[in-house]
Amino acid sequence: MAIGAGILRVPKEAKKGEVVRVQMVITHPMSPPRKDPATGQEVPPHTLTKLELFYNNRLVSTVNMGAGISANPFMAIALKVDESGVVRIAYEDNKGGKWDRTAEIKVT
Amino acid sequence: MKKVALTAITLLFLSGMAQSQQKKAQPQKKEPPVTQEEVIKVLTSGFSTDPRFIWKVQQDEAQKVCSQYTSREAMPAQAVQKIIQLSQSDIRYPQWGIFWGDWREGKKIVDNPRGGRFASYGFSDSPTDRGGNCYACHLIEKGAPGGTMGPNLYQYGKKWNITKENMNSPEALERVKAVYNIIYNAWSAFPCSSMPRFGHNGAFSPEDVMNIVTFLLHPDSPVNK
Amino acid sequence: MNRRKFLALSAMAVMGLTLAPTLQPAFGSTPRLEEELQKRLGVKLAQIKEVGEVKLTAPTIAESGANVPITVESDIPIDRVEHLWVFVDKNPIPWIADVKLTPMNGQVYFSTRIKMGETSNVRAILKLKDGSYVMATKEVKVTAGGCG
Amino acid sequence: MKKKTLLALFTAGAVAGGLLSTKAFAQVEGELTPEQEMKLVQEYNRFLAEGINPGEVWYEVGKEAIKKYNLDKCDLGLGPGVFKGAMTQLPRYFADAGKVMDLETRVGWCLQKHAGMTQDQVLKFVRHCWGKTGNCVSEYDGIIMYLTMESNGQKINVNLKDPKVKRMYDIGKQIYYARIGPWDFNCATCHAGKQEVRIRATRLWSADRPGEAGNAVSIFPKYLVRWGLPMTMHYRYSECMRQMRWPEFIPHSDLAVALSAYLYGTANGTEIKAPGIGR
Repeated sequence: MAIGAGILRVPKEAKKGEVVRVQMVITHPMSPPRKDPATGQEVPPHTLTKLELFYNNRLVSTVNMGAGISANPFMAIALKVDESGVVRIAYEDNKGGKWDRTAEIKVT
Repeated sequence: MKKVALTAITLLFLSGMAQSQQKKAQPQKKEPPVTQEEVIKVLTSGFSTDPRFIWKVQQDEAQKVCSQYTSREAMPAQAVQKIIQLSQSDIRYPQWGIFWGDWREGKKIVDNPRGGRFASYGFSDSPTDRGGNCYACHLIEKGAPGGTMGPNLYQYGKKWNITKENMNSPEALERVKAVYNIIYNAWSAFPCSSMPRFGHNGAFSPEDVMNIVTFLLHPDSPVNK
Repeated sequence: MNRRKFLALSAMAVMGLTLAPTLQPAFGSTPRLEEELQKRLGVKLAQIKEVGEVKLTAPTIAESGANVPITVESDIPIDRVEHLWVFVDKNPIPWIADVKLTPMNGQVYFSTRIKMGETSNVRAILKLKDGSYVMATKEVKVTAGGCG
Repeated sequence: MKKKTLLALFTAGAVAGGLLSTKAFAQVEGELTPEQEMKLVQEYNRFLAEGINPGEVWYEVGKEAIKKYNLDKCDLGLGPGVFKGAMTQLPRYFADAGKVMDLETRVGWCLQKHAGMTQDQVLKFVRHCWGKTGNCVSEYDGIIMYLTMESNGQKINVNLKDPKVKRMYDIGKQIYYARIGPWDFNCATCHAGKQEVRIRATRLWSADRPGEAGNAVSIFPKYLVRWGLPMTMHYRYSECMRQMRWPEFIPHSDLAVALSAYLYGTANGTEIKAPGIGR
């Protein structure tokens, strides 16, 4: 497993119009810029910068973040579900890493 | 450190507990009790043989006694006496005797959590780290986060009514000595206490201990503000 | 008794100040925070109203500053809300994250875990569609856990 | 009285929008007793436990690693590759190895047998992330996470009727109370006693308070937020021994098995809920 792997968790089923929670964990160091104590050299930051939440390919939310978020970030956002569909999160970091994950919700 | 545990060469022993613990969940058939050698074998099997550290497994006489009881309440009077005797006879004082030390130096040791820990994978203290990690177990200065395993030492000097005026009286110096004894060898006052025997084990010199006592009791120390 | 009197007084003082929030810089603000607010929101902290409709849940004491769980919720209908920010006053970089919200969210809700360098106020700020800002504040005391 | 004060403040805060809550809190805070603070730290831990535990990510890591290292041949006591519920009956006696083993020791044995690793290679594999505070991912941690999570929801049931297991339990208990090293510590220094105490801000569990040993061990591997990785039980032992100023601990040793026999034996009846999360 490498940086960027994670878990996207939504309820499998929801009622039409229900507001559900989209929960996620992404493995990432979220390290701030710092000095290496051993060498004294500047170590550049390595953090996720942006995460977009889509539902059926419509952009629901955009999260911007930096090193203030804890390592291996957890996030939860609300999503109103009017129809069955696919939740997708797409996220990227400051070193050019880009990932995405999907999960399905069935409206009953 | 050199003084540690050299009084005894044999490894630990903990005979008393073998009996007390076999009441629960016992198999029907009576097994021969666990022997000292077995415990030693298992214990040493789990430690690196690095000569820098393996000596730590050797127990001194007092440690052996304390290892037998799950609490001080469970100790027979004889064992309590034995520990007190062993511990009191061991206390050494600074060469100039019982005088106030420097609370600023004492504070440095009290505040410093580092000292004595080693693991080859990292997180090790350096041999020059000489902290007492006192806040792990005690609340000391007002507002500084600390533990509650040991008593709250905030305003410890005030508690004993030590003031600028009386601090060199025989009564005050008697108190200084009593606290010195506890820090040098806690078991001299509280047999088998959780508190390490810092002086006895060589973690602190007599001067270090006196500086810590001064930090706790001196009217000028932030502890008593 | 004394304390009760003090509490009554302080409660009154609190209300008095809230009624006239622009009289002085908001209590507990820091230059770093003001700088960040200016840069990202274009407002001063004193211009942001603290309201009960924004709810910020965070621990009163955190055993580790590396990971402080927070949750921002609001009863304000989602179609009146545009954006959400999280700030920690005393962090080297007070800005933690911000979220662009849309009606598809259904509800203002954002939960995450944040880093805190020291005891500080945490603030959740919402920008409403009418251009105004509202917020909730909670002080989190960062303490030290473990053996040391 | 204090509760009332807090309540009054919260009400005042709610009425006024809590703008000056900082000041109000400072006033109350100075008056919190250590016991109240300890409760508030527990509140922090409850908040942490909500949502997804990042440690769960290691489940997938382990699933892949088990294939990669041929561990589907590994017998944890219920037959080769039978992992569901296997954790509940460990430590147990293994005839093929001729000794009592706990989960991690058994996995080490299987890595030698089925993945062709030497003992040194296994130890290196185990310690891959030890001492690291960054974003370190270890396949071993994943394997232990996967194998433990496969028993989630089931109750620990160590067979103390087996004399060999019971013997390790007894030895483990003696070691638990053995005062060793230059700081005179034993496991019981921190984890025994009736009274609730804390080390710095951390509340300590006690083997003498019912259920607490179970609650403590049933959540391992435990995700540590300060290091950003899950800590296995043997890493926990090692760290405790480092803090106790003991000699350096070797994972998969009989010492580890004896401690596991004592702790998991004491935890019998507790439901496994891995991973836990904490500071």
